[in-house]
Amino acid sequence: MHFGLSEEQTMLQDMLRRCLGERLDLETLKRTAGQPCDPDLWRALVELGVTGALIPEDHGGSGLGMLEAEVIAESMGRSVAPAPYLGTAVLAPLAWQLAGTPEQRERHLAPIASGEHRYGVGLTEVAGAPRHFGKVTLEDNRAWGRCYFVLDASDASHFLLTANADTLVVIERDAEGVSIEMLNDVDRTRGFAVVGLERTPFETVGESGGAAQAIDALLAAGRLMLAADTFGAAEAMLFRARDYSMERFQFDRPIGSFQGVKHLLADMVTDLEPCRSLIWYAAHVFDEQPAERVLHACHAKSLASEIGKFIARSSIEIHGGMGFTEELGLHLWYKRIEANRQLLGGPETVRHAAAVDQGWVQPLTATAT
Amino acid sequence: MHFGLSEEQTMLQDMLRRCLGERLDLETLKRTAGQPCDPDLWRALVELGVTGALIPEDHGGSGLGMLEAEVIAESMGRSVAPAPYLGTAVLAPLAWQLAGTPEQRERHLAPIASGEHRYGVGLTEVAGAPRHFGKVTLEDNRAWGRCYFVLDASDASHFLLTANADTLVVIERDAEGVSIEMLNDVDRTRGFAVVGLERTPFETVGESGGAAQAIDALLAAGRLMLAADTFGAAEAMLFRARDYSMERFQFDRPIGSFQGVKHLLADMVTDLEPCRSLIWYAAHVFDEQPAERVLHACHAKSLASEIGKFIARSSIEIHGGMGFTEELGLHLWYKRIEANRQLLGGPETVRHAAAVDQGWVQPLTATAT
Amino acid sequence: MDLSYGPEYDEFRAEVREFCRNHRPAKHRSRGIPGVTERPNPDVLAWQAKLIEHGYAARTIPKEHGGYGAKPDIIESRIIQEEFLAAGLPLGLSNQGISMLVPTLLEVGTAEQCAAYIRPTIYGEMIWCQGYSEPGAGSDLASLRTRAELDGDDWVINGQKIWTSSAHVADMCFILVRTEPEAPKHHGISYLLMPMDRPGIDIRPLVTMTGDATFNEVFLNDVRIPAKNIVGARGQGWHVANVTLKYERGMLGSADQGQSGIKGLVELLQEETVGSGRAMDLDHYRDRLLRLQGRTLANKYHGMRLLSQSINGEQTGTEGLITKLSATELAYDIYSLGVDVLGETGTLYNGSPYQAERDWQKSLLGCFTGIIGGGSANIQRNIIAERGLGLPREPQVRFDNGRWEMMPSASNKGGN
Amino acid sequence: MDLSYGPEYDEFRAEVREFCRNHRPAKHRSRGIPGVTERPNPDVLAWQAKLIEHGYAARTIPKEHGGYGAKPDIIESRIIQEEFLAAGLPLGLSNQGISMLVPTLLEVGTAEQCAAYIRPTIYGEMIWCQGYSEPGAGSDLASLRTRAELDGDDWVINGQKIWTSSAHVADMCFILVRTEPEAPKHHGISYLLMPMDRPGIDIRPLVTMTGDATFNEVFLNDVRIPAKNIVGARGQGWHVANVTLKYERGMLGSADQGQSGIKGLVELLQEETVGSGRAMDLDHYRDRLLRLQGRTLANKYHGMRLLSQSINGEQTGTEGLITKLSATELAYDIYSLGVDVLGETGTLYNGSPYQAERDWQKSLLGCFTGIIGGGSANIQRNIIAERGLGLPREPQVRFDNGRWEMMPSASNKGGN
Repeated sequence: MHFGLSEEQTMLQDMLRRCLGERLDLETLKRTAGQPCDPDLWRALVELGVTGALIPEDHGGSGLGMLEAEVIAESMGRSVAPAPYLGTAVLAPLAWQLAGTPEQRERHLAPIASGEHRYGVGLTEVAGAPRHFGKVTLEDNRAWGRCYFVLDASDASHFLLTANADTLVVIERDAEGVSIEMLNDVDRTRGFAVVGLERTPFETVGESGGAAQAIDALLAAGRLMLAADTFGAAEAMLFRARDYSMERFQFDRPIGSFQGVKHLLADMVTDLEPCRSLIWYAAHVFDEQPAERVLHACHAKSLASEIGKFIARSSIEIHGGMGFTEELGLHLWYKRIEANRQLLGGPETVRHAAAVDQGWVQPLTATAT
Repeated sequence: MHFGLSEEQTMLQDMLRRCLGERLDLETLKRTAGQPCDPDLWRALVELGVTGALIPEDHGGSGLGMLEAEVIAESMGRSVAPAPYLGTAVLAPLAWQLAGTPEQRERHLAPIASGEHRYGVGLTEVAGAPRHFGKVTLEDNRAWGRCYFVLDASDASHFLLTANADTLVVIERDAEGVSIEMLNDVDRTRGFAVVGLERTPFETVGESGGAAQAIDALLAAGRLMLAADTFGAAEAMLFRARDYSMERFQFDRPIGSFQGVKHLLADMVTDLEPCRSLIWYAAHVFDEQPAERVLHACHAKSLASEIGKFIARSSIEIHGGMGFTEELGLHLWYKRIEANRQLLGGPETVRHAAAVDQGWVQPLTATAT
Repeated sequence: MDLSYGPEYDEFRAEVREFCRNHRPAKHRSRGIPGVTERPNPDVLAWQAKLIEHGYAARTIPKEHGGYGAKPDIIESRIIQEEFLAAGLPLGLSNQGISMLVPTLLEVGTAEQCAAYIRPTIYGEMIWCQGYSEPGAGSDLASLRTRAELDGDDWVINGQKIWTSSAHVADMCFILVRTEPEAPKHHGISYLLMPMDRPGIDIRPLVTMTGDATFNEVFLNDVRIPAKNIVGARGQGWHVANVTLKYERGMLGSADQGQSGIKGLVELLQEETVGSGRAMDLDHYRDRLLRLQGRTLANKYHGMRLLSQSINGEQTGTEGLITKLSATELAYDIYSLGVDVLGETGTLYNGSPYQAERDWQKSLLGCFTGIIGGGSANIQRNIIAERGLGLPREPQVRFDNGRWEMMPSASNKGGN
Repeated sequence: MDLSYGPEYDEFRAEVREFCRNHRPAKHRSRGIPGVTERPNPDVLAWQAKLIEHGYAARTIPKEHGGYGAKPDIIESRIIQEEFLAAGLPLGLSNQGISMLVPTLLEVGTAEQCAAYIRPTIYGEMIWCQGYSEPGAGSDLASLRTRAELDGDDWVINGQKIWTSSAHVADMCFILVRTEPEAPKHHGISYLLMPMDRPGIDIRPLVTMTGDATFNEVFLNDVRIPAKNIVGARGQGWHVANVTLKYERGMLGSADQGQSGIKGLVELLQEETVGSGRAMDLDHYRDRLLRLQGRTLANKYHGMRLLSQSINGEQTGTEGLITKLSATELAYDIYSLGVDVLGETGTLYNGSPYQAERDWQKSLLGCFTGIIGGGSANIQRNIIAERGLGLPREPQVRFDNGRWEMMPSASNKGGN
């Protein structure tokens, strides 16, 4: 029995932490906030095999599993890395493998592994988000409509979108009738957009109407990766607060020697560690027990969002005034955690999805606006 | 402008605290838990005018208002007094005054003020309680059915019950077909019962079908009084924890000098004081702005229940192991707070009622079981 | 319980209402807060002068210093606020000079200082900033290190201040400096008045997580100011500062903020669609809203209780110490619900396309100023527990080189 | 990630399963916990003997002391648990003698002590109670005052113990007493073995808020026991006790409790009617249930992670310290929801008419034993912060007559 990361997975983690740590010092992060992904960083990640992790070896990847993807996502969050990891390296490869034809996999997976193709992904139609639902309709081999909150959109070469909740389509960025409106979100490390389509040619992933199960899996994968990203960011914030509480003296003693701060830090780590175990387990069953995917991804997202918010807020509070200046840069982690909380369904929404998955209640029926 | 208790109200408070404090030492409370009200205590309370507080002077009472009733309820909670205050001294007088005819008031109020009549009150049909709803039906001047969770039932001479949600009836304890089954509840200081009726003669309070508004007001009054009772009990528990934290030494210092305990006490009082203000205000508008009654009574009940639970639990925790022995008797306060939380609607139920009152949602329709 | 102000104030209220009907300031207003993030423009100055003339600003400042010279009366002040708010008229200027420096000068300043500074300050012509916090002196303000030495007729100031909110627009700074380095830390501090145009003052904006720069760092390098610019005696600065700190606590954490937050949430939950219904129809969102409404109402009535205590000259106990902690937590929870209800849209920010009308995310970020500013939550809890509940003070110990030592303080008393 | 125990354990599991199929204890069981609230009856003793014979109890206790003598193997122990639970069979006896005293004797006891006590203890014939806590020594256990003096060949014990859970059924007590009153507090304690039939022992039941008397107070008045009944050296009792405290932490706050609580809540929410629908259809109750389910799952997998660490001989860091805090809070929240969903029925108790099948209210009251027993939450937080996160230790100060003083301790170190 072994619960946790293997030696290889730990090596992958170390490698990524080193790579991201070297490239993403605070100054760089502050400078690049709000800009598209840095091409150098992306090249380095591609070289480390990040984009090929979930792609089989015969398509140019390394054939790893969801736990490795989790390790990568956690490292991304830990360094608040400005990179379109989720869309390109997780959701797109999964989509082609879960719903694509052999010919499509042959044609589309290798360019992802090599870093040539980058995917923005839009799942809002099925993610249960209030206010704006994307709706894409397909007619005469052309697509019309809008998709809101397309993730990792800023440098995408392709967009992977849901249509009618049971079909996945891929659209090239330069295709006819594509309009992209970038959104200004609180987390400036990744790019979200509203993608509009008008008479736009598309390619269906697999069969039209045949992707409902794949979409469920994509949503679960996305939620799980966001949980891991939040976890990594929260862990970083916890340990920054711990370190600061030992360095910062007030009243002639480190503030971490006051029980007020000490017990808060204890509560933070008491929340964090079981959450790590849950996320690992959720990644494990994603591959090994597909029937458990949705339940565990939803719970991982919910728990990580709740404790992430608590830890992010508490870390800033422990840092006192400096915590909410741009100087220390803590806000980058805080904002990433806040944004992850909302993406692909806030805590109440994913918990509702977990209840639906267990047959406790009916799904909320979504109506497009 | 004066927000708070008047001099007379403060005197009333002092008087009650003294009377209850003298009669209800810890030994007495422990000995009498689970027994009907002590007749000596009741006589003393009647002599202090507790039963006549809300009854007009020309019916033998002192014609006071809801803020005085609040002061009394708070004192009852503070001393976890085993007395049928709510049913006899608040709900029954209000019912006769809000819905009764002049002749009925003439006949029924004086015996309440004098302590001769004691009322058990059953409002579960309208209180939104799950699982068991009372249902009383009236036919040919006789009543049939059952009412669950009749408050202050153990020594009652009369029962005031709702029927069809729009009628109030009064039943004499010795009337034909009355059965009383005492319940064993966690708080043993007051008596709850299931009252069964079969072909039982009754007296309608006012007109049949004409008491819907009065019932709303009774429910609001009951909730407000339970909030006050919880508040008094919680305040007592907070100050016992404060005192204990200064006396109890561990590691050669009073435990109250550790921030862990100190900050918990600070959080307890930070919750408690605004709750006091809310309860006072709710009592004030009950008489002065009837349109605001329901909203404020519901919020008072909800907030007092939530902070009461937090304070009760924290006080026991601060007392360490002794906190959960019978020796210190803290459990009597804890259990009273727990029971009040559930009576006449738990926190979620009363908050829902507040939302209905503001027109935000529809009421849950109750079905009898 | 009597929630009216009494008939004796009816006339005064009528008078204020009359003023509000007949007067209106010039429309030219900007987005900044005059006297805090920008200098008041001529329209603001004219409105301020008119308010002082009628006694609706600087009401209790003596006439000799340019004020209206009325007796302090909390109810009158409250009525002015209520009527101006109801009429949608801006109240008089509110900045640290007016709310903190002026009361301090009136209490402990010299006649000369009062004469020189009060009038221009209340008229909005002289803007002040507060030089208290330092990078190493936050919660433990008395450990400040910026020092001033007398050199002939001048104080020479060296050091660094932080969180100086209006430094970039200010004419003057009331500043705490260490003048007696040998004295115990609370006894070596003096309170000086420093013109901001002196050489050696370097102001750098401090950007917060909202992206705004309302705060500054102020670097002081051999800044010379006249020796007479001291308020109170040498080494008495801590006591002088406490006169103003008292006023600052009243400014933060107003219970009213919650009311508009709840109103906003009610609208949001009624308008937002989740699935096929309104967010208001989902019990979990609505139940959170109702919990927040309950706390907001409690804080509102608690504010009335405190007002009543002030009016009636009653001593405020524990109940007065808790408002800041209570209000800042509440604001954080209110804005968090707003963001949650919006789902992904809740991440949008700063006028993004598709954003909700109200910037809930930015309001949430803004909460940290309240949570941390004016004393961290843990400092508040200490005050509540020690002053309010009478618990023992913290031991005065020092952690040095991995070992604990007793502070060489003469009075390591734990009582109050 | 490999959640299987590996094929090498298949045979062992088959063997245990086979045993479970073929054996069943006599049905005569009572409501108490054998060896804790009552003495084991003959059926329990017979079952225990059978389990030891097959190696399913006292598995790793050496053969010479009556055990089965197997090598410690966590997976084997786990498999035994799993199979017995699945088959609905009772596991071997679990009491403080078996879980705490026996490991201590094996580690630091004399050959004679091991020979005298281990065999009857594991067979359930000798019941032990733990004499640690005192009225004045709870969190600060080392401040205990019960003292023992050598008088000829006897220890003479005087003092009072509290929270002694099986004192009324016990044959023996492992007790901490102060034997060197002059030594620093951790160095003056000894660990003795006291027969409970000696004159001068007075046991009084301590009733808790649930109404049960599982605990006792034990008064000791000139109780004489043989001098040889000491484990470890004089003054080494604190270290000897820490051997057993280590085992106690593992006993409390099992992560599994939550699983059955969640199952009960799911049934409750599906069965209870609120208004015209099920409680499960009300988002606020259901959302609370889901939050609790998430935490419960996290604790469950966290338990697997810790198990895996033990199996693989990995050092457990912070993650091992948090389980108690996490599990006790969770249990409290789970039972609170059960009570809330029941509304007024939630107040019913102890088999009242109309009560729900499960006694949620009593379970809730029972949580306090877990919350407070075995170290208060604040003590747990200190341990997590200091040992887990490396934060400085508390200063060793003393509050005396309203003043703080440094403890005359030689090592007031704050580091770890």
